Amino acid sequence: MKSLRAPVVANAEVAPGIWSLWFEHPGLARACRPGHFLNLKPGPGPDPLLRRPLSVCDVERDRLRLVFRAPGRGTALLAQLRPGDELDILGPLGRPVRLPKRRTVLLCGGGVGAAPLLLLARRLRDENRVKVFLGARAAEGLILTREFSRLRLEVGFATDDGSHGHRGPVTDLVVKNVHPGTGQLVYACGPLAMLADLARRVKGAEAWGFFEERMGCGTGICYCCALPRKGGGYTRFCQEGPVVRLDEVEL
Amino acid sequence: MKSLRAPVVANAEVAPGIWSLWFEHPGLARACRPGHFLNLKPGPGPDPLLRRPLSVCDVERDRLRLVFRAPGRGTALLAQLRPGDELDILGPLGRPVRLPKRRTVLLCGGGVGAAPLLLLARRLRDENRVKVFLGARAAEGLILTREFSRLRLEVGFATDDGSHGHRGPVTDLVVKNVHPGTGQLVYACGPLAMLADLARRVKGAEAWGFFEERMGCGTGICYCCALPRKGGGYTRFCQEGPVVRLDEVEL
Amino acid sequence: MKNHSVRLRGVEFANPVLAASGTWEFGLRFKAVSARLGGVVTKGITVEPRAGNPGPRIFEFPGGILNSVGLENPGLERFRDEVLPEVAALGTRVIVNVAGFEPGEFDRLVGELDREPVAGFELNLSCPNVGHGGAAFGQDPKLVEDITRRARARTDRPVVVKLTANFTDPVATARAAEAGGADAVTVINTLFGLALNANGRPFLGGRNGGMSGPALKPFALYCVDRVAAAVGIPVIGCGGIMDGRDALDFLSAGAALVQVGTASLVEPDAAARVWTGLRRLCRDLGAESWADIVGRTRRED
Amino acid sequence: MKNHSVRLRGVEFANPVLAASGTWEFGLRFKAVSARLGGVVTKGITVEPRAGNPGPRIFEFPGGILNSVGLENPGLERFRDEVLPEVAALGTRVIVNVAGFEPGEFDRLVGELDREPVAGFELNLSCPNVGHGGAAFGQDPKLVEDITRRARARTDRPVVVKLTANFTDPVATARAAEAGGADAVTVINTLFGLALNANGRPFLGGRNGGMSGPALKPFALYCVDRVAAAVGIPVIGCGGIMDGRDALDFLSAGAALVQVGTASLVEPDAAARVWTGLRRLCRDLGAESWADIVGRTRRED
Ligand SMILES: Cc1cc2nc3c(=O)[nH]c(=O)nc-3n(C[C@H](O)[C@H](O)[C@H](O)COP(=O)(O)OP(=O)(O)OC[C@H]3O[C@@H](n4cnc5c(N)ncnc54)[C@H](O)[C@@H]3O)c2cc1C
Ligand SMILES: Cc1cc2nc3c(=O)[nH]c(=O)nc-3n(C[C@H](O)[C@H](O)[C@H](O)COP(=O)(O)OP(=O)(O)OC[C@H]3O[C@@H](n4cnc5c(N)ncnc54)[C@H](O)[C@@H]3O)c2cc1C
Ligand SMILES: Cc1cc2nc3c(=O)[nH]c(=O)nc-3n(C[C@H](O)[C@H](O)[C@H](O)COP(=O)(O)O)c2cc1C
Ligand SMILES: Cc1cc2nc3c(=O)[nH]c(=O)nc-3n(C[C@H](O)[C@H](O)[C@H](O)COP(=O)(O)O)c2cc1C
Ligand code: FES
Ligand code: FES
Repeated sequence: MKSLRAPVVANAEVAPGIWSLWFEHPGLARACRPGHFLNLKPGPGPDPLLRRPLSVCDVERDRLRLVFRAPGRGTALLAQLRPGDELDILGPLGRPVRLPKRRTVLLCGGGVGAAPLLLLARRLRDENRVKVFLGARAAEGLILTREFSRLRLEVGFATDDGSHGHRGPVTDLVVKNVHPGTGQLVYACGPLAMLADLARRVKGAEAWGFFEERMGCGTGICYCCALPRKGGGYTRFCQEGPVVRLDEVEL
Repeated sequence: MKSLRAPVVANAEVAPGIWSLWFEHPGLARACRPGHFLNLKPGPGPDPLLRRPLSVCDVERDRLRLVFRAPGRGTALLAQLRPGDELDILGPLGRPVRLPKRRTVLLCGGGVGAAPLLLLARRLRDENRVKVFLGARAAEGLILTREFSRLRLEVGFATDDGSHGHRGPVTDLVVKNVHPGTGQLVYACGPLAMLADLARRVKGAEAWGFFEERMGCGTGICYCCALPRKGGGYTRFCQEGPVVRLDEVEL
Repeated sequence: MKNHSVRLRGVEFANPVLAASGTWEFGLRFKAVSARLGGVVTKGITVEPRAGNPGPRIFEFPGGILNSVGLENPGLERFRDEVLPEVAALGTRVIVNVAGFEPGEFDRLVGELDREPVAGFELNLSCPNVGHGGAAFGQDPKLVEDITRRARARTDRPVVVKLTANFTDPVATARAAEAGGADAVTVINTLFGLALNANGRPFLGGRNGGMSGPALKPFALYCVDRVAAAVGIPVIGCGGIMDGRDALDFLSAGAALVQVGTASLVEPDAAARVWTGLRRLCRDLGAESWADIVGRTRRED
Repeated sequence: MKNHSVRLRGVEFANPVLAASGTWEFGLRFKAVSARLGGVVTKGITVEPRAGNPGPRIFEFPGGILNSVGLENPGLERFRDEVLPEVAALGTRVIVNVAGFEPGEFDRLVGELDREPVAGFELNLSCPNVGHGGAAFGQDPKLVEDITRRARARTDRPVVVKLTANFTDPVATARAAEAGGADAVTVINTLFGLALNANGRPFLGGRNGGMSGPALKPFALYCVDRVAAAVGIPVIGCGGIMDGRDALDFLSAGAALVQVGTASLVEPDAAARVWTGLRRLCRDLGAESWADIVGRTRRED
């Protein structure tokens, strides 16, 4: 597997501290499925050394979109990229979501966790009933709301401070919409605490989480990614995930 | 001493592999004298770790000019700077040249070594007779020729391949113009081999070299810069130089 | 150079670039890259399966990483029965990295795998010696010699001893490995390191980690230079090799082969690129055989 | 925190951040910065003047540098007569770093400088022991104890022993220093390293160099954590400290003071910034005294 080069088409801060980056790569645009992630070199040279994993947020013809927070040095460099700059990408990586048919699918995004759910929603909505729940600390942290609306799905919001939608955790909305025994599916992406909350509270639906924890290679060769598996041992979630059934891991 | 920030005004490749960068900093523009150098951080963060020393090539009102080759990682980053980007500068450093009066001064620049001689020529020419000799492998490597011409000095050229001016080392031109006992001064900047050649061949004139060897701090605190002194020991040339009398060091 | 191969105890490696243990799994993930290398060293195998350390298992610092994988591996049996058949089909020289927590585990692993289609063994002596207060085997020359000798007795294939430089002069342990009958020594394994969270607690799930990557290179090169001058068996250089020039430096310092570790985490084809780069550099140098390069740092000319 | 000072043998340092030896000359170049620090450690002083190594003396690698200055210094006499008067006027605590090539040189240096206005001494045991085949004093716990005891006998001011971790467990030498009467240990000095030219020859004029900078931090932090747990005297943390967070990490791991080295080569006010940053972090943590921070990595709560 060789790393790929692709030109940045646009990059802008879309919410406080959150960037949306479009780049062009026909091959990747064709290959990327919901659940795939890309591993990006933050800059040339040996520092920062490791690639940064980011989920594919959306695909439009030959272009792909990444939406990311910039908590550290590597993503800060990605945030500085301008149109015409080149990305150095390894991917697609991970195991894509197996897309269901004729189901009710609840999507739950916390903060920037909304990002990978957009592509998933897009690919699910024709053959499933999709409801999306987005949460954030305050209204300004809710992202991709317009994009989800354009998909003509049911979209619910939750904020910790009640500034938009339900006041409280976004998981409340999911729990309220779970109807046991109806074959519902839940896909969630967000902080570990949110996933743990869902794992505890969602009964009677198959719930999956997008895990965004530390990785080394992202390609399965280093064993540096480790989610504790129920019953012992660890899941190398860059290979078996990053989307993992919540009842299979210890949270 | 705090490092200074200054915006890049222009940056362009002026000869194959040689960049000319203008930046604006009124304070530095006032303070910098011929022989001063600046120590530039190639980028933010810990890699590359050390600053890169570059001589002040020219000053025009509030602006300063650097002219540099990009042999490695740090200067490659400097070469990529665009107008509006910020430089992180420590300086002025080193001991400026004590400017003579009413003398004949021969300036000898090998390759990019012409850079610091431009400011020196500008400051010398009103009160001295200045002759400039520039050398390079081939004509395309001769830099700053227009700038020197505008100063209305005698300018001579030498190239290894004879494509412009004298065929042979630029030091030939200097040697031809030395008249012992007339109080001439020679200032030279270029490869170590060129300085050594001058040191050997110039008899009867006081010859100085701009030394561009490895440094650590550039500020005198680390003892990582070391030119072997005649008679033993080393010259901490970031302090005692970077312009050092050629007969004081072992070349 | 007409012939790029290197031999250890008669086993021929097509070129001197190997994938380092723990950074290339079993060579199966990127088979085309494995096939271009001199060989691959497997993830460390222990007698019993090991789950490894809790996460996080990796920390990044300027120029390198710390890892605390904790030797997660399927154990001897599953490795032999489930992994090896696939590995054997790779068409690449496979060196099995074996690790133990008691001296007897090393020769047991070597003995049981000696019947399998593997090219040789690398003894990873960096694990704590459980019976002896936890210092690593590799820190005690006497233990190194003893473990090497016992492994030597169990196989006729190449036995490589991977040395640690943690608070230990690898010259002493390299000599011990040589005395014990090793065919080569790998210099070096990771260096101890600690990273903390903002709350002052260890960042890594395994508490301490092992340093690797370009930040390790000057130290690793120093170790190779010393060890190569001190022993008669080949040295396999390892630590921070990212490109052909790095590999050339290790050969110059006296290594006969090199291993590429951390670089493969960043670029899956890093080891193959190291080989391409090294070959080009040697061609530009006009080298006619590895002897022109290996050890030239100390050669008088 | 109301009181930021730290004491060693009764000598008070206004804050726990010192400039490291060899990276701050004698504190005279940037006096305003020196004045804001807890203290400065001088360039290593030897009995005889030393010209140092030929250039190049510095090499850069990802995350760090190698240096081979070779202890260039004016020697005891000129240091005492020409440098010290100016240094004494600095108004900062000045610790003199002393280095020797024979055991007797350390106590001689300490003895002769004990009459001068210096705050204390740091014994740099990383030089090769000329009489004993060239291994450094700091690699042999018995020599460490002996040299420390002899220095101790010559002064009532703080004696700090600067440890090497080169192929040596600093826990053993720290215990030896403690037994010899040291008031503190500095952990750690540079780590061996080698860099080569394209032609395979050593890049540095002094052949080998010493690694420092951020690349060293995880290893240095690991050493501090271990040493602090093993001895009762204060530990001075050193290695790759670039900002307040780095300093906080060393204090958490058990250091009572820290030294800033390589960072000052890049930013002359780096050490002062480390102190400003550390102070802010400790304020944000609500620490009321250094005891709230120092050693919290191992504290149960
Ligand atoms: C499969 C996957 C998909 C992801 N998708 C997205 C996304 O679409 N949008 C988004 O904003 N974030 C996403 N993340 C998280 C993102 O990778 C981290 O925020 C990012 O790596 C942090 O890098 P940094 O340089 O800012 O931080 P630094 O602190 O400089 O990073 C240091 C090291 O830690 C790693 N790291 C730090 N935080 C995380 C984290 N939360 N998860 C994984 N590694 C981390 C870095 O990759 C790097 O190796 C994803 C993570 C994974 C594993
Ligand atoms: C006082 C002084 C003034 C200088 N003025 C100029 C100038 O005006 N124009 C110009 O083109 N060059 C000048 N140089 C040389 C310039 O500093 C180097 O070319 C530059 O540092 C190389 O950095 P790099 O990142 O390209 O190389 P790298 O190989 O990445 O550098 C690695 C390390 O070596 C140092 N280094 C490498 N080559 C040199 C060198 N020749 N001299 C000093 N340090 C070196 C770097 O500073 C860095 O610390 C000057 C040097 C000095 C000491
Ligand atoms: C994630 C990871 C896992 C490793 N696992 C092993 C192992 O199982 N056995 C072993 O001998 N070395 C192991 N190592 C050490 C490497 O083989 C190599 O010696 C070290 O990383 C230095 O080389 P590098 O700088 O090229 O990575 C591991 C290194 C890393 C980074
Ligand atoms: C250029 C240079 C010179 C040094 N000289 C000395 C010295 O004379 N005595 C000494 O004990 N340590 C010396 N050191 C080691 C530093 O004091 C410090 O222990 C080491 O650099 C690690 O810290 P750092 O990573 O903050 O630089 C020197 C380090 C450098 C970089
Ligand atoms: S990150 Fe390397 S195996 Fe998953
Ligand atoms: S470069 Fe540090 S003293 Fe000259």
